[in-house]
Amino acid sequence: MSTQTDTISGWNREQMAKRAALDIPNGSYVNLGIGIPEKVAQYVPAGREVIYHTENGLLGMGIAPEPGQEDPELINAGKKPVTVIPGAAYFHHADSFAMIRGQHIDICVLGAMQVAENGDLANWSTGAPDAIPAVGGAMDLVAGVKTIYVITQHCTKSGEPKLVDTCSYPLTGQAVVSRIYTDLAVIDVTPEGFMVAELAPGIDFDHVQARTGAKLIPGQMLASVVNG
Amino acid sequence: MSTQTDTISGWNREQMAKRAALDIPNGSYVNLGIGIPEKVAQYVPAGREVIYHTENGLLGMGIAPEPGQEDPELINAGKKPVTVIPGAAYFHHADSFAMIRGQHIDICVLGAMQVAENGDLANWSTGAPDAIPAVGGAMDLVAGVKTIYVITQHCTKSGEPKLVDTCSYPLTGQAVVSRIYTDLAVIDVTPEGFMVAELAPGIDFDHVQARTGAKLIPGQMLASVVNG
Amino acid sequence: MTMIDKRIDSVTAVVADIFDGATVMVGGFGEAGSPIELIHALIDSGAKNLTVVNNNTGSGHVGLAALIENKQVGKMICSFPRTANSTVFPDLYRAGEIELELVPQGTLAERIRAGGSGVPAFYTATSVGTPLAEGKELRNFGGRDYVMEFGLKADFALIKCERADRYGNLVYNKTARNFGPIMAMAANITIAQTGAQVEVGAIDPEMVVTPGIFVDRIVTVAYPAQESKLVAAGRSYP
Amino acid sequence: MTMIDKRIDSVTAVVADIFDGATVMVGGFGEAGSPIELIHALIDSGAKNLTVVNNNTGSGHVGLAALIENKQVGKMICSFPRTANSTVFPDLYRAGEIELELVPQGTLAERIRAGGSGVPAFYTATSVGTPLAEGKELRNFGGRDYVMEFGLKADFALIKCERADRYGNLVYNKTARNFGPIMAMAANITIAQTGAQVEVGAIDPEMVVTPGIFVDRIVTVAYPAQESKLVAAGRSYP
Repeated sequence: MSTQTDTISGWNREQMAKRAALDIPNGSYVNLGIGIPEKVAQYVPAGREVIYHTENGLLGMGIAPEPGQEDPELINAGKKPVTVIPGAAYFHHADSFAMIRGQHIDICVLGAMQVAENGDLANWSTGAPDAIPAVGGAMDLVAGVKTIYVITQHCTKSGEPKLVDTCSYPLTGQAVVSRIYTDLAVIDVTPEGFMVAELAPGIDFDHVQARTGAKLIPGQMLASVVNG
Repeated sequence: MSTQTDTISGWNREQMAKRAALDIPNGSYVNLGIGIPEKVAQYVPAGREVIYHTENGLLGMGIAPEPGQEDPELINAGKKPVTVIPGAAYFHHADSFAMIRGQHIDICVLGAMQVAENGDLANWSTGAPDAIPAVGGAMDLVAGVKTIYVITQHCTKSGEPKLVDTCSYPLTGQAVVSRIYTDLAVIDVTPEGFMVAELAPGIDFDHVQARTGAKLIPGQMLASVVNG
Repeated sequence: MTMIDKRIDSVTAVVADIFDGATVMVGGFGEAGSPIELIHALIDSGAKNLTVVNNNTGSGHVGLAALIENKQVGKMICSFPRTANSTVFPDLYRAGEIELELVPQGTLAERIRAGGSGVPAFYTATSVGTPLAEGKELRNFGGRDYVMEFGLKADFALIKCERADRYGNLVYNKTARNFGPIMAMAANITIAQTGAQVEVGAIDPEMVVTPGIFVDRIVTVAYPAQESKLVAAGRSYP
Repeated sequence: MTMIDKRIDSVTAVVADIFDGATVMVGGFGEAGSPIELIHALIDSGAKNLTVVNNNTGSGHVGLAALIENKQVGKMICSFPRTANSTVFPDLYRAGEIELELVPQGTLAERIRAGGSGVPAFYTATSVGTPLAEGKELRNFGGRDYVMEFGLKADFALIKCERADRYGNLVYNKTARNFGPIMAMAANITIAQTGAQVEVGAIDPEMVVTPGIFVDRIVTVAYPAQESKLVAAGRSYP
């Protein structure tokens, strides 16, 4: 995570997760992807009750077990040991994906390789000819969950923009992403394109635009600053 | 059941059920239709363990409860009170019909209005314009269960043949019936047409042929009698 | 803490927003699993021109039969609209006052399960070559013909269960389970009447039949009426 | 009385008729629910040119990874053939020695459930607009595009459960349930390794997850190996 962009300023991984967590309403059924998205659960504001789904077959996933308390038959979609909360339920894979594909899960937070300004998401393959293709449940999640949030560094390690006009990598789904949380900004996918809803402290609009592969639109809360 | 045919001779309802029961192998999963088919369970020969499915959501259906022991939430597909055997299982309607439609049930025994010589079955509607159409699970059963047996009087109350060259009533399924147990005979549906496998005591081949709306073929066990 | 709590106090309140013209799935196979108190509350509410999905059309003059008799149902989607002890549906059907979509029972169950699972259409061998396949698309897979059927969704589902917690986790009683779990999946708003409420955690996670994600509202009816007893007593509703 | 009894004494006998070229569904998501003793028995049996359906391709050099490494698998149907701790599948795949059908995880589960339920094909929104929909039939329902997917069946399923009775009624343990119930439906012969056998009637009919109709053979493995421990210890099979 030592990109040039990061060293200038912006949110770190924990702060990105914390910012995303603010947008998880009370009572939501939520599926969190592997990596930074997993951290969102730690930061959901106090006073909200959220139920976590893991697609291998559990609703009501709890926190990681204490060391020594791991059960190899109680794991999450990342194959890590988890616990269950009171009121949890186990079910088989078809029922679990019916929750996803039948639009019963409210929010899914995922990582991304690229997001296009129309909401296209690429997060499963670079399309490199020697790569072993592996997709897991990513395509089911983006096609089926009501709201898709992405948490990602704004640029790749080599400084390439991940928010682009058109994805060059193979898609996971078309026009599926609603909002993106990066180290630099919170950006909504709108019919007009990427709209910047918030900037990380110390980051200005032009700084983000310079690191984005598509035109950014200032959101309402930013408009006065940018235009005024 | 007071047809002219019946008064001559042949098997009665209990005997028809008993004859059909001989053909239920040990270890079968069986679904029995309403009416005479239900009686088959009483006559499965001792020493065979058979598991009964009722499509409203129970595998391991037992006998009728003692009077006063009825549970309105423990019923069969005919909406009559039943019991469960040890080792029974409850499940929802889609899972129950997956057992039927996915070809997991071995044998289904049904009643019939008409059976055609190619195995077509009509048992749900006369097609009368003022009738209230009602099909239940009959079409699922005949399309999905591996082997379909029919138990029926050989003729209607008015003496019309129920075994015919072509069904005049709306079909329940095409080419689905394997074997028919009537008051007069046991008849197999073969690629060549209806083949008489057994005759009821005192009934001869010509008697059955005269009451059947399609050509009958004597089966192997009868061939010596008929041809010789 | 704002807890998730799907419990509602009254059957009146729990069905209050069922609107005219809504599609309503009603659980139960015959009386087993029939949410009779919810149906009677729907009669009280007066919502009209409903499309109702149920395997049957009710018995006597209570429950679903009473809802139909009260002229609140414009269309029934069911597999078996006849019963020995009710002429409510047949009379209205012959009079042209109610529409019928007749669906084989297993196709009905599969369509409901598909509707709740993101499957807009599927193929089945059931009904091929029969009048119920007329006008439907046929397609051959592996040498056998199948008919295309559509997933079925609803605005509301009214179901009955044995126990429920505040998350909406449900368990059922014996063969009263029937359509409950799949209707809960297929409806936008699922309303369950439960014989008992239990604490969160009281239902073993291995035993939950309908996970709470499929349930929106719970109302307790500790001593539900038994439809067959009402019918035998000649009762009618309202 | 000739009782129904699906119990078989040894893992060797229970997989003995798995033939060259068979399609074999193997339960488990990672190590949870993986029937490792059945897989090892299949390695001992030597059946070749198998098509294996599993979500993954195994870990280390035991279980499914060992079956692949032993060149018994001609084709994998799975959603995620990469693991941090195994290069068995990637090496063979790059060498062109094993075929891969990559299927999104939910589509894989739905295809298996369809295969066991008499549904030859269905439509899903998953993968539309992606390389995994290429060459597949697209169809619009209600303004949205869906791709047609086929039901998936198998000659055999190897699954793992917690308890079983002689009828083949099964219950599972926690998230080890995953693919077991649907693979049991989709296979011609379903073989379950169980942690314990119980008397018929010992499993509450309300709690049965896989009814015995879907299960053909049961073998007890009271103390199954834990795949991750074998991998951590650097073990390989055979």
